[in-house]
Amino acid sequence: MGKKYATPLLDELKKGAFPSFVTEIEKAAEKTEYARDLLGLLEQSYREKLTHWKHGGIVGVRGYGGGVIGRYSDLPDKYPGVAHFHTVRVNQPSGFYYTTAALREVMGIWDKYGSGLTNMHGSTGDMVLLGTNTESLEAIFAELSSRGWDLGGSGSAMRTPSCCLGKSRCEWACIDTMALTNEITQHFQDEMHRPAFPYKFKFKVAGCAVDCIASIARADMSIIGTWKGDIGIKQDEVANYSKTMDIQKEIIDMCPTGCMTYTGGKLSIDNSNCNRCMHCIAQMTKALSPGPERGATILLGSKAPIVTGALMSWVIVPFIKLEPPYEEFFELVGKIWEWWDEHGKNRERIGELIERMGFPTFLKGVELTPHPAMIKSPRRDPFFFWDEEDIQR
Amino acid sequence: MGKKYATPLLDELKKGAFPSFVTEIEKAAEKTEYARDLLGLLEQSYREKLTHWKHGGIVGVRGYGGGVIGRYSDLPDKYPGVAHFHTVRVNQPSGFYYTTAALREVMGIWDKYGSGLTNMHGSTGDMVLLGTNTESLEAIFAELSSRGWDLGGSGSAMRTPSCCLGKSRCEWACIDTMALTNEITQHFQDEMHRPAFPYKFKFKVAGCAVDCIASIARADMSIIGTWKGDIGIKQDEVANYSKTMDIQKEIIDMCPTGCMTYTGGKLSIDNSNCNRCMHCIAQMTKALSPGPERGATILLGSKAPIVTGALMSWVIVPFIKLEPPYEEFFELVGKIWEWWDEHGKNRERIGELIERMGFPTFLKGVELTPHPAMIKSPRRDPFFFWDEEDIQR
Amino acid sequence: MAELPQRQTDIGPPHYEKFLPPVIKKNYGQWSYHEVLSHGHMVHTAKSGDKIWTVRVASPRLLSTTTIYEMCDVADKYCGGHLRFTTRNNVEFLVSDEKNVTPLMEDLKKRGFLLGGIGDGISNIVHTQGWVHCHSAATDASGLVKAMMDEFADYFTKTSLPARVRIAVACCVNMCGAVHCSDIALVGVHKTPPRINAETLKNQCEIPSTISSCPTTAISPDPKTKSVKIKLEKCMYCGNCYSVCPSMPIADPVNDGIAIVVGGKVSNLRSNPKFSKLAIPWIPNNPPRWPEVVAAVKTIIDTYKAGAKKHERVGEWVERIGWEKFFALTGFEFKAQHIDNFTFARETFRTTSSFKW
Amino acid sequence: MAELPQRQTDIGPPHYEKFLPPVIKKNYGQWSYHEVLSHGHMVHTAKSGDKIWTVRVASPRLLSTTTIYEMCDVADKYCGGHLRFTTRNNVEFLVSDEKNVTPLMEDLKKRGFLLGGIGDGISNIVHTQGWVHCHSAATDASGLVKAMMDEFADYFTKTSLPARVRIAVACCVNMCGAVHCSDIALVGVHKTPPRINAETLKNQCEIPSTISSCPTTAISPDPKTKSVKIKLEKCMYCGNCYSVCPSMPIADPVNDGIAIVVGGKVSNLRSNPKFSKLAIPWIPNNPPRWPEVVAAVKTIIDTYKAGAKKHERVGEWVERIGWEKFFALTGFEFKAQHIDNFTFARETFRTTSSFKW
Ligand code: SRM
Ligand code: SRM
Ligand code: SRM
Ligand code: SRM
Ligand code: SF4
Ligand code: SF4
Ligand code: SF4
Ligand code: SF4
Ligand code: SF4
Ligand code: SF4
Ligand code: SF4
Ligand code: SF4
Repeated sequence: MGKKYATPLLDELKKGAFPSFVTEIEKAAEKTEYARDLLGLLEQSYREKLTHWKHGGIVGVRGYGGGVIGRYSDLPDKYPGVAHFHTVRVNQPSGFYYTTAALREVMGIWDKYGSGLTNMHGSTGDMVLLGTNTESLEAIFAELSSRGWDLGGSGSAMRTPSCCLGKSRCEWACIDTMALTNEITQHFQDEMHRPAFPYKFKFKVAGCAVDCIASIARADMSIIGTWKGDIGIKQDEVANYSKTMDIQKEIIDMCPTGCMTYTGGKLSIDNSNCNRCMHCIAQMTKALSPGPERGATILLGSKAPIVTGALMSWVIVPFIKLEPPYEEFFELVGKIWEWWDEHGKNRERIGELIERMGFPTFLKGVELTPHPAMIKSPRRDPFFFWDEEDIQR
Repeated sequence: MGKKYATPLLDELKKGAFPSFVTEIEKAAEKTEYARDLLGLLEQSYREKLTHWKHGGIVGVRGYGGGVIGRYSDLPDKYPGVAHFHTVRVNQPSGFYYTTAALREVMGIWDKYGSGLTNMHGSTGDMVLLGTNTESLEAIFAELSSRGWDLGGSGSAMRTPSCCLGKSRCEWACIDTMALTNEITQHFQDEMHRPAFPYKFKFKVAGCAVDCIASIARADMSIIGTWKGDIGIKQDEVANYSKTMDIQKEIIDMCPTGCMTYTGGKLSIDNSNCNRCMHCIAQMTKALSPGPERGATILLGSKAPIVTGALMSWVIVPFIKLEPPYEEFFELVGKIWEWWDEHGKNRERIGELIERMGFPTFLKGVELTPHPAMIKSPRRDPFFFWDEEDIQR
Repeated sequence: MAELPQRQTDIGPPHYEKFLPPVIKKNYGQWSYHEVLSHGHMVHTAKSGDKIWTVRVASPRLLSTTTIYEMCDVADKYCGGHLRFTTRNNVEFLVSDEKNVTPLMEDLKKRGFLLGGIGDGISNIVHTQGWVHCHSAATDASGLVKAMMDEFADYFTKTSLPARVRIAVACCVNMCGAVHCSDIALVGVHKTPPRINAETLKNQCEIPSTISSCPTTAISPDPKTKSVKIKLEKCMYCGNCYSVCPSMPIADPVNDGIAIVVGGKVSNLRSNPKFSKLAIPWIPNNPPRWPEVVAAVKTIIDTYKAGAKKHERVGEWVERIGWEKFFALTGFEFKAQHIDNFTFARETFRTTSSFKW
Repeated sequence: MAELPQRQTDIGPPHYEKFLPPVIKKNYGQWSYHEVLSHGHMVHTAKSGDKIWTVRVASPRLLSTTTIYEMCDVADKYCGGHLRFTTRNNVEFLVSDEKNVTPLMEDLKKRGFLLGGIGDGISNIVHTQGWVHCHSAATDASGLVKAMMDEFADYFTKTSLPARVRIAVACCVNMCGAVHCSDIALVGVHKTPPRINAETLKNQCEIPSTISSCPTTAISPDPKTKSVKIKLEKCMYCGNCYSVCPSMPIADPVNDGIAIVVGGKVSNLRSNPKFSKLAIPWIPNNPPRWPEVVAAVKTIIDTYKAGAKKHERVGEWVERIGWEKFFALTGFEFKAQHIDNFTFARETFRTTSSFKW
């Protein structure tokens, strides 16, 4: 199929070393009218420096309140192929592993009903199938779900949880991130598909403090693997590293707590002062390994800057063992959602609510015990509340 | 004179190594009824764990709106000596230096009209003459002022400026703190004596970053001496210090910017990376001295925690030469007060106002140029304002 | 259209175990160490002695099914039909048999795939929809990413930096990318307030929620037009009102542009996770290649590379030298916009006389 | 009463030059270095070679004229009639002639003055009025200071600490001392809301300014009584309403007490000035010697002394080891009150998984 529109600006973006999204759209344009017209519309955006998408309307599949982002062009007559251009969020498997068979199956469905364009993956983690019309949605869902695929989250709901690959290929994983992520996803199917929260709620699970899933910045609940006990040390491997690495400079001097020493070719760690930052382990993976008692820290609250400024998640549970059936964990999530449901305003994320109501109030509300790990430093101004039982009458 | 009241609790506080304020009150009680009844009242406070002072009424001297803190006991019948117990704030000389003649003169007046009790000095810096009655105020003022003394500030006015002793006895003073403080005090006599500001305004002047007057925590305007150019080094004195001090550990490793080295017995400083914290100079005063071009950093805004939390002053002028007649300085103060006057609410300190209106707005209002020294780090959330001239129409 | 198969609901995604290569299933949780062999490949060794090689290639993230099929073909040939995507949208080919590694890498290169992204360099840019799909976009995302990654491709494929440099792009301040905690990030920003279409607003928008959407309380009811009005000097162009009410479009082709923030991170290594901070408040949108933006990012990377210690992330380097030095070294102009006047402004003011000339 | 002399106004304080010892006038701005000879005395040497010895003694700050006359007598005898007070309310005798130094120190000791306060130890406690003079006081200041300084007198006179430990006392949260940036500080706090005297309030207080004085908007008009009412659960007992309106007394003998904050500083040496942070939210008022308070401060000082490096201030030490360790080492209970819920709360939350067990 030849070119439907001249795209001199986009053509510039086919040049260069990095793979080109324009080339990708062109490949799809060989198959679908969606992609052909997308090229035209996008070229116009490039020319005018303006988006040509309208505010999305609500579209979806029967029985679900989310999983599809409605999208309409504001130039439907000029580019009829993208008059509708809805996104289908397909819940990815934990860890983003695929067999080629499975991938081909999903792509086949998408070639049949959609634009032939995808995002692998969306920022939240979904397989994002990019561009179809309202009529095709039910068909796509039937084809997908009959083959074992389901939609991810959107709207004021639990969003698709995601994780780093954890124990599947990483020596540092302190928890089974993929198992937990799958468990959370399955456990809360209703909360994901039928938006009933004050606003969105995201989970991200990292196997260790390296946080390869950016959980601390992008998840209302961030679960980060960690340990108790002493870091494992193999002195012979330390000796090997000393041949290629300036251990004093790269490890000892960069340890944030200054709890390491390297003297007489022997590495020692004062584990009681280690904050488990992972720096030394990451640089000397053959020599050092996380301590023996494994679990996770749970942090709450991160989100993008709208409205009161970006948040990072903060510690609410310093240490929790995370093993099936994860009862304690699910109970906690339940309490948090209940408290949010009771007090949260419309479009108020959990982190913003806690900030508004006060962290101590939240802790009381969900029955967690105050712990110094929850704060970087105590309050500075001597204004604090007391309960009736603290007062002498 | 014998004891008027039994004071078993206060008597406990006459024991011990440190000089006792109770002993001081007792000494005054040998001379004045004020002090005698203060002992009784205070003993009752100690017994009941309760203050017995009423909310102060407004008292003062003719033509002044400040300088006296009115104070009445809530037990005037029981302790008539302290029915009135007003404080007279006498403006101290810069640097708190006195001749014995001058001190005796002031104390003599105080013995004549007051309690014989003082605070040398109040937290703001005044000589605080503690306890007299309303009738005596005019007499006290006449006696003091005829001998060259004046009252300090109180109320919504400029408060008594104060300073470290600076060049008078300190080798590190980069500005003449006592001269400047005296100059400010004289320049703004009207602003000090006739409250017309939204709230109080305090100046404190420190000769260097050691800040022996705590200016950064306790002055609406904090003036801190500093320098440009290279720290002076006397290598022979460095060598002397090396005999009694672990230079690597105590100096090099503690330099916050890591800009110092000590190799082969020679100390070097990468001055372009020095932040002039004063640590090295303070520890090796014979070997090191502030750089050649002297001036000050001006910071604004500190105050106690009521109402939105404690503030420390922040940089508004990274560097200013402070030499008589201080024109640029007084012009700046004028602009700041004008802006405060225009925008400040009642009981709103300058720091709180800037926070409410925005630091960039303040800078524009007082015609200061934004400079990276004003901030620890740039803003994180991408929400910022533009002016009409920044917009293309 | 043929009869549709029977739909199911609430089944969730397929279980990941179905997709794991056998060597991973066998050594799950039993990995011992890894070795980075090049920016394009690495090997993980299990306690059992088993190994898995990973070969990573770049992806524009916006992928056609055509390309995905091609990737599947490659994975079938060398990887027993196994591949995965990374959290930064690269593609990983998982090899269980060492002898397949080199042929795989050769084949990928021949097909034009770009190998890289592992270790201390610049991996793929996390980004969002932009003009390709979002109504909210103040700039495009994919085009910016392409322009930058072309410039920095060597840092993806072969040249190392002191540490990982994570770049992100978000096409508006909703920041669907990890912009707020990235080493370097671009975010599409507006510079002019929304324009109110009073006619459509009445029907399209709920007035109370429109008003309450504004973080600066710039919006108030306008009884005259039965719509709303904006106190212009209060508006910080965040576009949140437009998210809630389509009758308040804020896009402005001439004044929309790109802000650059730097120094964020999410890892806990050495220093705590950090927010990115504003380096440049506005650069004009200049598609298709945004040369001014690319040049500015290059300046940051060059300055960082020249100044940072090994293992030091961008934010760690900047905090060590101080922001005043960052501005001096990059030559970026310091403007009123850099000074915070939002929620936590006060905490960013310099409450010390210690700073560098 | 005799005729009064002619009053003058707006003359300001006497010029300081009139009060400077001759050696200071001569070497003004020309000092070269100083040497600390003991906690009680030091010598400054000018470029000219001239020297001035300083002998420092403690003062309770609350001084009778009697004691001041005695100090004057001493200064006349050894110091040519020159003395000064320090910014922490100690008294300094300024000696130009070396041979007067020892006799002066002997004489001072004989008279019962306490020599000390110089160098790395505990100098005088900056403090406020308390029950001696203030209507706002939740505790006494002078008594607390006396009780503490008796306990720590050795650190004033002879025993060194890793660095200066600056202690302050404020009798209420107005904090007229330098409490908010002190190594260790005590502040008198309330624990119960103010009680409204509706009868007197009508006349004594301006209702709008009373309402607006409340930082937590706990106060609202009460039309029934023509007075105000307080939403009790919103009140954080700051007493600001009482500052503005005497009909809302907040003092409560049983529940008033002392909070201890630690880790602040104002100097810029090494680290930036720091705010003090809450260590213990409440200890009962137990005059005349507040043993629980003194014991808690002793715990802090002992723990600091045992753990800090040379030159490390309390706040620098705590930040190096982490607050979680501070609580572990001191044994102080960590309570909900330690967690900030005021203006900048969010910035104090632990946004990292790195902390110590
Ligand atoms: C598709 C996706 C971007 C992408 O290209 O990957 C996306 C796209 C949109 N996001 Fe997002 N967000 C996406 C991940 C994120 C993330 C990142 C994450 O989840 O890790 C964030 C930042 C983290 C967070 O949740 O705060 C994010 C923060 C937002 C916000 C700001 C929310 C806030 O509380 O600050 C909005 C605005 C809103 O909700 O109204 C938003 C809204 C939107 C909307 C729905 C626009 C709107 O206002 O209606 C976008 C639809 C674009 C379109 O046309 O397809 N999106 N959004 C991501 C979801 C794909 C997926 O399911 O995998
Ligand atoms: C006497 C003195 C305390 C002392 O024992 O030294 C003092 C005493 C009072 N201060 Fe103060 N303040 C004194 C220095 C301070 C300081 C320290 C300083 O100036 O360096 C501060 C903290 C810094 C600051 O300004 O923020 C201070 C912050 C306050 C505040 C809180 C103001 C705020 O904006 O946060 C108040 C409350 C008020 O203004 O209503 C206050 C109010 C008061 C009042 C007037 C009580 C009142 O509400 O009416 C006290 C009168 C006590 C009495 O009966 O004598 N005082 N006050 C100090 C003045 C002596 C002098 O002139 O030298
Ligand atoms: C594959 C992936 C996880 C996944 O589930 O997909 C992954 C995998 C590994 N990461 Fe990562 N990281 C991955 C995203 C991340 C992220 C998240 C992100 O970028 O959004 C981070 C946090 C970045 C940040 O702080 O902003 C991340 C920060 C690290 C670090 C810490 C770097 C630092 O100094 O701060 C290490 C440790 C190291 O190797 O030095 C690390 C190390 C590793 C190791 C070596 C872990 C291991 O032992 O296997 C893995 C391979 C090395 C590599 O890729 O260079 N990985 N890694 C992600 C690959 C993304 C990509 O395509 O580039
Ligand atoms: C006399 C006095 C100034 C005055 O105008 O009255 C003064 C005088 C000196 N100070 Fe100071 N400082 C004085 C209050 C302060 C204050 C303010 C305060 O405490 O409220 C501070 C800030 C404390 C803080 O950060 O919280 C202060 C922090 C220092 C420091 C820095 C300590 C640090 O490591 O942070 C030094 C440097 C040093 O000697 O190590 C210093 C050094 C000095 C030197 C050595 C300066 C010199 O070369 O002459 C002076 C004599 C040493 C001494 O007293 O130990 N002085 N010094 C003040 C004596 C107060 C007292 O009676 O104890
Ligand atoms: S977060 Fe930790 S466990 Fe997960 S992939 Fe990264 S390094 Fe491995
Ligand atoms: S994990 Fe971090 S804190 Fe602990 S020893 Fe290693 S480098 Fe130090
Ligand atoms: S602030 Fe500086 S100049 Fe002033 S006394 Fe202290 S050390 Fe000397
Ligand atoms: S003044 Fe401070 S920053 Fe500068 S060289 Fe000395 S110790 Fe280092
Ligand atoms: S960042 Fe903004 S423009 Fe980009 S996808 Fe998200 S909501 Fe749309
Ligand atoms: S763009 Fe943001 S600040 Fe401006 S009116 Fe809309 S919501 Fe308010
Ligand atoms: S701190 Fe409070 S009680 Fe003490 S003097 Fe100041 S205002 Fe009065
Ligand atoms: S004590 Fe403070 S918080 Fe309580 S009502 Fe009064 S002003 Fe408000």
